[in-house]
Amino acid sequence: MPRIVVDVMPKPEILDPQGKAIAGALPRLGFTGFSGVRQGKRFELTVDGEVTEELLEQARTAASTLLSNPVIEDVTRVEVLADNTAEGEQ
Amino acid sequence: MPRIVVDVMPKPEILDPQGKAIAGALPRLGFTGFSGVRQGKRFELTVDGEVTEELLEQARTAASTLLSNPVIEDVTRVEVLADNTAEGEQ
Amino acid sequence: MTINSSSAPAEARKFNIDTVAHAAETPDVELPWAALGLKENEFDRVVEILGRRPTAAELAMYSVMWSEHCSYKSSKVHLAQFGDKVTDAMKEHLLVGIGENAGVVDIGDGWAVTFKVESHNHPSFVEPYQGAATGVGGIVRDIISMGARPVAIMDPLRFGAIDHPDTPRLVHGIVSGIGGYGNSLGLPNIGGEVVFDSVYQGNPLVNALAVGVLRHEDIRLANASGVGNKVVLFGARTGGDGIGGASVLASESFDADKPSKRPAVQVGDPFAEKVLIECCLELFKASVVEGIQDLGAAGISCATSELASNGDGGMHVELTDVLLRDPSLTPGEILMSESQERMMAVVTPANAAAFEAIMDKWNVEYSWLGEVTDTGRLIIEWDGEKIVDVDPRTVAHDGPVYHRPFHRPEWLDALQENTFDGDRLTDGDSLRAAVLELMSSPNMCSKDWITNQYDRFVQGNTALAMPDDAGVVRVDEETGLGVAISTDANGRYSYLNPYEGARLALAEAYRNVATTGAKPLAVTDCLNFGSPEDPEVMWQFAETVRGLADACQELGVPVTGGNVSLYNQTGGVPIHPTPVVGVLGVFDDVARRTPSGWRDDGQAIYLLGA
Amino acid sequence: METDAPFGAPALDSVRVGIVTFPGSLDDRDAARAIRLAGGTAVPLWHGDHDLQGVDAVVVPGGFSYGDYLRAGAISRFAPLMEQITAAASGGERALPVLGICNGFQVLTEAHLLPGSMIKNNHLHFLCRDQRLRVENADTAWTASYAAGDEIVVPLKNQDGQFVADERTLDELEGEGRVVFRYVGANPNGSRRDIAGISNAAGNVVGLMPHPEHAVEAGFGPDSSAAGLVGVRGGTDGLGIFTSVLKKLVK
Ligand SMILES: Nc1ncnc2c1ncn2[C@@H]1O[C@H](COP(=O)(O)OP(=O)(O)O)[C@@H](O)[C@H]1O
Repeated sequence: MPRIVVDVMPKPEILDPQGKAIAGALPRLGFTGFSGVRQGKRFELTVDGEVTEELLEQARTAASTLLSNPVIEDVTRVEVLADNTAEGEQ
Repeated sequence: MPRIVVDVMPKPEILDPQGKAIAGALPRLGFTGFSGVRQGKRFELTVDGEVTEELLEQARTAASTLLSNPVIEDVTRVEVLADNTAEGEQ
Repeated sequence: MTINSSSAPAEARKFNIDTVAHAAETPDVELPWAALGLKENEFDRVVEILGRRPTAAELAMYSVMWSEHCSYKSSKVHLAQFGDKVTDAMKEHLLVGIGENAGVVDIGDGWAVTFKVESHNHPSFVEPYQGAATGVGGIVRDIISMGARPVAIMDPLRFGAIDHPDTPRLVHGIVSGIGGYGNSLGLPNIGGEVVFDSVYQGNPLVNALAVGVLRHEDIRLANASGVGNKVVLFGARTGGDGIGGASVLASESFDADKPSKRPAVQVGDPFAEKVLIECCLELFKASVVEGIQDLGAAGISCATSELASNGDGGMHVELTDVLLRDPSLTPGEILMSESQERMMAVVTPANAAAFEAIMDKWNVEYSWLGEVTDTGRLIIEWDGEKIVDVDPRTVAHDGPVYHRPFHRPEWLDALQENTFDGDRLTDGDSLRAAVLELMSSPNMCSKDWITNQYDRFVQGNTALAMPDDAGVVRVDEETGLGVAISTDANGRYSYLNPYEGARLALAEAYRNVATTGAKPLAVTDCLNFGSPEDPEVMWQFAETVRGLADACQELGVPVTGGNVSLYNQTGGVPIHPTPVVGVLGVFDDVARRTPSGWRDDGQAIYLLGA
Repeated sequence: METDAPFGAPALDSVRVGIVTFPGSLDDRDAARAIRLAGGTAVPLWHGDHDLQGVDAVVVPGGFSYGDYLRAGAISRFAPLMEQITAAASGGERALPVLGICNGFQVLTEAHLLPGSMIKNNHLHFLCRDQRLRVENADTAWTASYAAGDEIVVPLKNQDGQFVADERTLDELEGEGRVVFRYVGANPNGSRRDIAGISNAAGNVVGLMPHPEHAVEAGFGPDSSAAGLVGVRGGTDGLGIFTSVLKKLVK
């Protein structure tokens, strides 16, 4: 079944305590190549039939009203995942 | 600066209480076109210089050891975001 | 939301079903009984009981219900002492004794309390956060199913060495799991224990105690009586949770789509459980359930067979009506699933509409599965075809009972003789060093780095919690009537002498309750041990039970319920015998409780006792 | 703190304060108890109803209204009753006094009755402890029993308690005196400018993360009080929040 993916990230100017904790832990574990980490959320909405433009619009509205809080977060992406496999699956 | 994105999703066979709570709320808010929701995490790792294959490998290892809990989660994606804009930004 | 049938597409649910008739016709089919944990003699016994080979679904039921965890097959013969050594005087305050989901104690004024401690050790080692969280969830459902409102939890914990590389994963995961679930349920955490000892390295102990309060008339028991009454499953949907390795049962589905993987770990949903609590309390208040049972280990297998055998003895269930989260589950897997946050109830047809209205108010999903019969059989059908036809008692109560051999370990004498023979500390410097060493021990230092992650205020009735030796909660706001509870255990004492260790654990918990000013009334216990197949461990177990039962008799407090956790060992090395003993006492007014510790300057200090 | 009305004056218990219950509310009965101990009448309100039952004020209590897995308060803000509350709270002169405690505060920010938001504590843990606060503004509907600068000790218990807002909003809150409570001593969660509670411009809507309703009854409160020594769990510094609104409404 097709899915719509919604990505939500903390606003750049808002401190992200989880991202910060991870950024602190990485070098201790020997991962030294990264200068910063942000942790956001990824939602996958399953669609029962076909993804219409109207449904995509619903997803956009849900993303900006329910799935994110504009005071602290940005919706960075609302997009259809065409097939059944996770995108970029390893 | 280039970023590497890591997506982590709850394993399909594992209960996802977060997704379930959202799936329950959507129809009450008038979003009726979705049959299921899964909530996962999205990490953005900032890279100071160039993204080398070695760094990408570091990111993959970090993804499967620190950023995800392999007992209940899958890493669904580790990929370079080339430019400075969020992918698919609206 | 009214859902009476599964939303799964019909075609995905067609399995090549192993029916009762098919089993009778094909006696020689190979069954994976060993992979499901049954011993050969146990499997033979099942065949003997049924007079034919079991169906795949029956095999699933017997294998989970006859497991050590559900059947107490190694411990039963010893635990009988808790009943045998009880006098009538000790039973004076007992409204419900051992054998039900939890014991119920009369505390006066028409009020009763129910409490019980249980283990979730192994799941917490595999996945610390979720293991500990679902441990809290499970014990709380036991309390709800007695008809009570849960009012507090406690968490006796044992970890390996504090400086072992795996310990942080376990400590942080387990503590946040207990906090994450308990805090979200609105249950104050009023005490517990934290002990670090390398003997628990591969086998941390996560015991969870819950206490609930109810009026006498609200007591509910897990039985299905009243022929024609309806059986309903409500709460979360059933998924593959906790089946894990037991997915060998997938072999019963020959032509279905390849089943998805079966998770061995369960993920808790505290919000679903909080809603379940409120919705059950509303059901009790409206008197619309006749019997109720929580679903824990062994899920629907346990709930149906226990409800049926504790009641009029018969039940008829249509399994395709179970609401599923994963439509690829086979009937056997549905019967074994340990999905959390589910309950099963028995409701009269006249109350069905009232039941549905309460479910709808709380937005809880439910499905009517069948009804109580007088056939003496538990019949389970799949799409109208009979896949289980058993006497429910043989599943729930007549499991195997083992008199496992035991003997006193030979090394014990040497251990007991190995007493401290160092220098006596006489001068200031050596005393100072000794005190500092003691103070810096993780077992002696303050535990508030853990307890500060738990809500102790919620519900507004906590009269004592950390750092006091017992937790105290008020039950009746008008009169101040309330209870005190303490849990204690000392694995090192029990290792040296399991009989005395058990007595000391009880004495300590009893003292901790008594010193708050409460009158001790009842006992619950969680017996954490190594493998019962090791005669030395079995001896430790036998001695522990004997010691605890004797000490209960001497102090005049009955054991009302508890839990046994065996196989806590890695390789050949078992944990120290760790009998966690919880004592509950009553106050007529919690305002009179006495906190531990010295509070004000100028008070006199007395040392009492031996 | 006097809770008995003087002879001839209308009694405090004529003031009806609604306590909202969401499916995952936890401190709703505690908030109701606090209203009763302060002398008022608590009225249970169900999130799914459309009727405020004519209450004179509303408390949105603590808990995990919808599990809060997404964001605390994110789903509950859409409850039918919240629409009523939002409308009544914005009603100018005769606006409904509304207090949000902990999760209730989070709900009020999600509903845009109060600015800013709460994110995870900077140490990422749930933290439960006695917390000292300074009452910065004693002119709101919920703080009039105190004097500005008074200190109180009430329990704090949460995981997502770090108050954040952009600098402009923070400056605005400070400038307009809308910082109502501030943490005293070590900041327990990283909240911007040590802010523990704020109000809307009119002062009828107040939200705070710590729990005054758990410091209203001697024997069941925090172990300390800003006023000095107390008995075991004897702190009752939070009671003034509830008497404030009752006294204001009875006048
Ligand atoms: N895991 C825990 N959960 C809740 N409370 C705990 C836990 N561990 C310890 N406590 C509480 O912390 C306090 C101090 O514990 P502890 O140091 O073991 O005390 P003591 O040595 O006096 O028994 C007690 O109130 C105890 O109930």
